[in-house]
Amino acid sequence: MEVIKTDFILNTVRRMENDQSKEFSFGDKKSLVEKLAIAFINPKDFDKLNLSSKPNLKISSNFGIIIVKGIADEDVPEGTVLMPISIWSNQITGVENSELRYKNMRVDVDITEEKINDLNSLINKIKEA
Amino acid sequence: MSKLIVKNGIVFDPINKIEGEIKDILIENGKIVERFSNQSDIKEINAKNKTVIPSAIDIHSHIASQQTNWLRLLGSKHKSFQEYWNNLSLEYIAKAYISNGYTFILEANVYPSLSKQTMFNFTQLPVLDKAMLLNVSNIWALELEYQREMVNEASTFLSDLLLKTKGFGFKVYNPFEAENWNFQKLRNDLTNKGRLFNFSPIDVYEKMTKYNEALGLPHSVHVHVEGYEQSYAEENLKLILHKIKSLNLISSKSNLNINRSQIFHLAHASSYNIDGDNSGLIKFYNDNQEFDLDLGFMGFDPINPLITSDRRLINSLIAAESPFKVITTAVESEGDTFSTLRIFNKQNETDCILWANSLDLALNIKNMWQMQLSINFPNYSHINKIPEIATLLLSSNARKKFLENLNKEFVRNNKLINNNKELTFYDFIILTRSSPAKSLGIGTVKGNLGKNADGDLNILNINIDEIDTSKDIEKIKNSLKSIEYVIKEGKIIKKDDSIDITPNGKIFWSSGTFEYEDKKLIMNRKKDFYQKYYSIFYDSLNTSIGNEFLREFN
Amino acid sequence: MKRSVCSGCSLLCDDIMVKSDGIYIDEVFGACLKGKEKFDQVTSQNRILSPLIRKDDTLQKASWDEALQRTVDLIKKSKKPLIYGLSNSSCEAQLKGIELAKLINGFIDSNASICQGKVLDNAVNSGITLTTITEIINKADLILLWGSNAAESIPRLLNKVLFSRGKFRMTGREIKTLIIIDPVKTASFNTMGVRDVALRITPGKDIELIKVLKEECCAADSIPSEGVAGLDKDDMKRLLQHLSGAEYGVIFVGQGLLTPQKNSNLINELLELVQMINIKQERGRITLAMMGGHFNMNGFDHVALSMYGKRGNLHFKDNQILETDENIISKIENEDFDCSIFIGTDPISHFPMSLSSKLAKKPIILIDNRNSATLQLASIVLPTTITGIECSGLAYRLDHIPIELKKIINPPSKIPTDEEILNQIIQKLKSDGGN
Amino acid sequence: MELYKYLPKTNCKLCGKTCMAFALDLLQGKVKADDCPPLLEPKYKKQYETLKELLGSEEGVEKELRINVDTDLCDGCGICVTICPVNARYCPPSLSGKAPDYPPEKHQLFQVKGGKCELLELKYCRRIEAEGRERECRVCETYCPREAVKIEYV
Repeated sequence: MEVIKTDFILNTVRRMENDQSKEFSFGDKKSLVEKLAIAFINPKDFDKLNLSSKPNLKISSNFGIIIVKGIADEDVPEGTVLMPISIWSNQITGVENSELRYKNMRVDVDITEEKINDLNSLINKIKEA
Repeated sequence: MSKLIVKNGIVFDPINKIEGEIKDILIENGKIVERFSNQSDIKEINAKNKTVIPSAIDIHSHIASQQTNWLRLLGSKHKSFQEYWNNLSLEYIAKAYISNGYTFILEANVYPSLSKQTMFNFTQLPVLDKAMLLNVSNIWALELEYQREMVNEASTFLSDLLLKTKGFGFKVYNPFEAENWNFQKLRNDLTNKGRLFNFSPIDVYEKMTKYNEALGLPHSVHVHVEGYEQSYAEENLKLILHKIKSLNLISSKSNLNINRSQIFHLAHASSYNIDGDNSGLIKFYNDNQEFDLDLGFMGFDPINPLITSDRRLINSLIAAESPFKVITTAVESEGDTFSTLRIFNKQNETDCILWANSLDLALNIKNMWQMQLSINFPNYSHINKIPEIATLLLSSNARKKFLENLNKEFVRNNKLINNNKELTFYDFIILTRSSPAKSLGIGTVKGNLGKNADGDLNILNINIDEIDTSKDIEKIKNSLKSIEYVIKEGKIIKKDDSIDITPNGKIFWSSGTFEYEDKKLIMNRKKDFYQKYYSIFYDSLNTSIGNEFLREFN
Repeated sequence: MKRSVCSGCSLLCDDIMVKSDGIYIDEVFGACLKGKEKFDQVTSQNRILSPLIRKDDTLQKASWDEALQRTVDLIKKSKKPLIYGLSNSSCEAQLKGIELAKLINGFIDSNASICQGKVLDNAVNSGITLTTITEIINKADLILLWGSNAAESIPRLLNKVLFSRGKFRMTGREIKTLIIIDPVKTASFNTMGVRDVALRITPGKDIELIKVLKEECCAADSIPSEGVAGLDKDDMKRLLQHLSGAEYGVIFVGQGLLTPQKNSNLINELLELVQMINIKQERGRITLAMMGGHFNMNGFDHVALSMYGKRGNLHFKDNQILETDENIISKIENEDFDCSIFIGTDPISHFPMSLSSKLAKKPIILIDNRNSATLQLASIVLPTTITGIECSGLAYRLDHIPIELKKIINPPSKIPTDEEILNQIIQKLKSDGGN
Repeated sequence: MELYKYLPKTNCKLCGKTCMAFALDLLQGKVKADDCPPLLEPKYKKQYETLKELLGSEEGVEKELRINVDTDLCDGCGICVTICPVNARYCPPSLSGKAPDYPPEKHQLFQVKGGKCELLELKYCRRIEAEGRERECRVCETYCPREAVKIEYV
C-alpha cells in the first residue's frame, strides 16, 4: 500500500480522562497505554490516512518520533493531531529558546504496523539517552 | 527571667509628661517596672549623656497586603527600585523600620478577603509588632447598614469580621467606587447616590464613624478621602469633616487614662490641598480637637511604589504618559486597587506643594497630639528619610537649605520660606511616638515609658540637653540615622550596626467591646448574604493564625 | 458531615461537604470528579507509604532516618542543586522550600513559571487588569475562554462564573455571553447558548487575531475581508463588538495561549489589547483571570515576592539572591545542575524527552505522595501527606484569593507533611555542619 | 427552532397558519401537536412521536418523564445543580454556583455526590409541576458540558 505522508499540527491537551498525573499506576500499565498512548484526529484525516487498514500512527517532529494509537474524533479540526500530555507526547515535544514547545507544532503523521511504545521502554530510553 | 536596666539616660516620655529627666528605665519580662522582683541577672546599659525615647510607631503604611506584592513584581524590572527599595522584601522592610527606631507598624489597607495573606506576611515580618485595618467601604454585605442607620446589625457584623480576620480597625476609602466598573466616568459629588446603590459615599463616612464608636475599638475610623492629589480632594474633605463634626460624637475611649480623643483619623493629610493653601484645614483642626491626622511626608526618593484605590490619581498618572505600568485588581466586591510606580520630582511644582503641605500642617496645627508623623510608606517616602524629615521640622535653617533645590516657581509662591517656627525635640517625640500610640489607642503599652508599658525604647547617642536642635542639625540627623540601641520588650534588637531579627513580633487585634443579644440572628443573615453573592462562605474568612503571634487589645 | 476546602484544582471550592470519621473519608458532596479523585488518592494503590532508596537500580523500602540521611548526604555533595515543584504544597511548605534553597545555594522555582506565571511576568511590561470570582459572579456579562477548556481543566469554574446568578446579573446564564476561542471543539463548547460565539481558530494563529484586533481598535475596518486565522470577517466583528461592548468582561487565559508562537510575545500582545480596549471603553472593562492547574500555583509567586521581590527563578549564592535570566528549562537544558529535588510534581511526565533524559543523568530526590513517572527515575523518594486532606495550610486560588485548606483526616502511618520534611532536611543540614 | 424540524413543513394551512407560526405557538403551549392534521397521518408517525417527546407529556400520562444522568460521562461540574430553576428557588447557595447544603432541600432535583451528579426528586421538576412555557424547561440537558444529562419519556 502507498504510504501517505501528511503535514499536521500537533496540539497537546489535558482531558479529564487522559490526565497522566492521575492515571499513573505502577500496577496497571495497560490502562496507562490505553488512555495516554493515543492521538485524536479528524475522521476525514482518519480516512485519508486509511488508518483503519493499519492500527497505529507514527508521529514525528523535529524533536523525536512516537508511535501511538490513532482515534477519530469529530471535534478535532482537519490537519490537527491532538495528544494528551504524557510521557508519550513528550517524545515529540521539545524546547525552543528556553521555553517549552508543546502546542501548535508541525509534525509528520504516518500509519504504521509497529507496536506502540510501552512505558518501560520509554523510561529506559530516558535513562539511557 | 530577663531583666534590663537602662541607666542614667535623658528620658523623653511625653505620655508621662517627662521631658529630658535623667532617669533609669527598668524592664522585666518585656514590661517596664518600677523595681525588679529580685536583683539577680540584671543586664545593664549605661545611657549616661544619651537620650532615651520610646520606640517609634508608624500609623499608616502599606507593607503586607497583596498589592505590595504587585509592587514588588512591577519593581522587579526596574533597577532603581531594586537598589533603592531592596526589592521591598519583608525582611528588608523590618530591618529598615528597626534601624529607624520603629517597632510597631499599622498596615492601613487590607481587604477582608485578602486578610489571610496579610496575616501570613505578618508572621514572616520579624520583630515588629503590627496590626491591620480592614477596608470595608465597599463591602456589599453592609449595603443596608450604609443606607439606613443600623448600629446593632452593623456593629455585630463588623465585630465578628474583626474576630475572624484578626483585624485591628477599619479604613474607609473611596466608598462604593467599585460601582464604576469602567475607569473613566467618576463621581464628582460625594453626596450623589451611587449608580447601583441607594446611598451616597458621604453616608458611608458618616455611618462608619458611628459604627466605629459604637464598637468601642482602640483606633478611630481611619479615613482616606477620594480624589487625593487632585483638585477635587479639598471640597470632598471639607464636606466630610463638617458632616462628621455635625454628628457631635465623642470618642468611646475618652474615659481611659491615656485616651484617644479623636473620632476621626485623616490619613496622609498633606495630599488634599493641591493649591498649597492649608489654612482652612488648619483652622478646622485647631477648632475641633476630636479630629486627628497624619502628615504624609514626601521624601523625593529616586522611585516610589504606589498603592492606591484612587482612580483619579491613576488616571492622571496614566495621562501623563508614565513609563510605569499599572496592575489593577478588583477584589471580591470589596474594592479596586491599583499598583504602580512613580517618581516625585523636586522640580515639579505640584510635588513640591505636597511636600510643603506636611510641614505647613505640622508647624501650624497647635496641638501636637492631633498629629502623627507618617510617610505613607512606601507611597510617599522611604522610612530612611525620617532623620532628614526630623531636621526639617526642628530647624528652619534646614528647611531653607532644602528649599534651595526645589522648583523655583514653587519657592516664590509658597509661604513656607517665611515660616520660622521650629518644633522642639519633645514635639518630635510626640509626633513619631506618643501621638501615634494614643491615636491607635495603644498608648498604655506603646509610645510610653511608664510602668507596665512594653519595654520598647531607643537610645540615641546624643545629649539633647547640650545641643541646640535648630542649629546642630547634623548631630540630630546622625543620631537618628544610626540609633545606638533599639530595644523591644527588653531585648536588644539593634545595637549600632547589628540588627537581630530572630524574635517574633505580635499581631495586635481587636474586636471591640460591642455586645448584642441577637448576634446569632444577624450573623445568620450576613452568612446567607455571603452564601448568595460571594465566591466563598463567610466562615472561610476565618484565619487560624497561631496564638503565639496574636495579642488582643480592647 | 463537615464543610471543607477542595484542593483538587486551583479553584479551591470551599463549599464541599465531607463525611468522615477522622480516619477514612466516607463520602464527598459537591466536589467535582477532579476533586473526588484527589480524595481517592488517600487510599489509592498509587500512594507511597514508605521512603524508598534506589539500590542496585531498583527502589527499595528504607527507614525514614536512612532516607533522610541519604538525602542530606546527596544535597551536601551537590554544588548546584535544583528545587522544583511546590505548586501542590501549602504556602508554609513553599516558604520552607525557599529556606532550603537559600541554605544550599540552590536554584528554586515552581510550576507556575512554565504556566500562568508567564502572564504576570508580562504584566510588568504592559500592565494588567485582574479580577476575582465574586466580581465575575455579580458583574460579568462576558466570559471569554481563550485557549482554555475550562469544563475539563477546572470543572466547576463555568458553574461558578457563567451559570451563577449575581447581584447585578440576576438572570444568570441568560444575560452572560460566552465566547470560546479554541481550535478544538472541547467540552466547554457544549455549555454554549444561542447567542454565544464559538470561534474555531486555526491552531497557532492567535497572535494574528490579536494583532488585527489591536489595529481594529485603533482604526476601523482593518480586518481583511478574507478573515484572519481561520475566522471570517463577521466572526471578528462580533468578537470585537462583544469585547468593546461588555460591561464587565473576563478573559480566561488558558494553556493554549501560553505557549510561544512564532517568536512573538503573545501574552504581551494580549495584555496590550486588553489595555487598549479598556482605555477606549466607556461602559465597562475587560479583565483577565488565569487558570492554574495545580491548586497552589499562585502561592509560590506570592511567597517568593514577599520574601525576595521576585516571582520565581530564585537563585541563591552565599545567602544572597543572584540576578539571573535563567529559568528551570534553561537550567536543565544547559545541564547547569548536579542534583534535583522535586516536590509534589512529576516533571518526567510534563517535560519533553530532551529535558527528562538530562534530569535522569543526575540524582533525583522526590518528595511526593504518589507513584509517578518521575518516581521510576528517582534516587530517593520521601512520602508526604496530601495537603488539603491530611494537613492544613494556606493556598491561593486562581484569582489570588488566599484560602485556608483544612485537615480532614490523619495521614497514614504518621507520614510527615511537605513542610515538616523540608524542615527536617534543613535542620539536619544545619546540625551536620552545612554544605 | 427544533420543533419546526419535526413538522410536515407543507404550509397546508389546515391549522390556520404557516408551519413556522404553528411551531411558535406550539412552543408557547397555545396549540397542541394534535392540532396539526397532517401530522397525524401515518407517514409522519415518527416525527409526531419525537415532537410529543420534545413537548413533554402534557396531553396525557401515557409516558413518564425520566432524567438520565450518565455517570460514566458526568464529571460532577454541578452546572445542572446551579442552572436548574427549581434548585435555584430553594437552595440559596446555588445562586452563586455553590454546592447546596447537605442534607438536600426537599425540592432539590440534583446534587453532586462522590464527583458525580445524582438525581434526587424528579417530581419537583418543572416539566411536571410548572405551567405553560416553563414546562418546556430542559436547561440541565442543554448546558451539560459532557452531554451526560438526557431528558426522556418512557
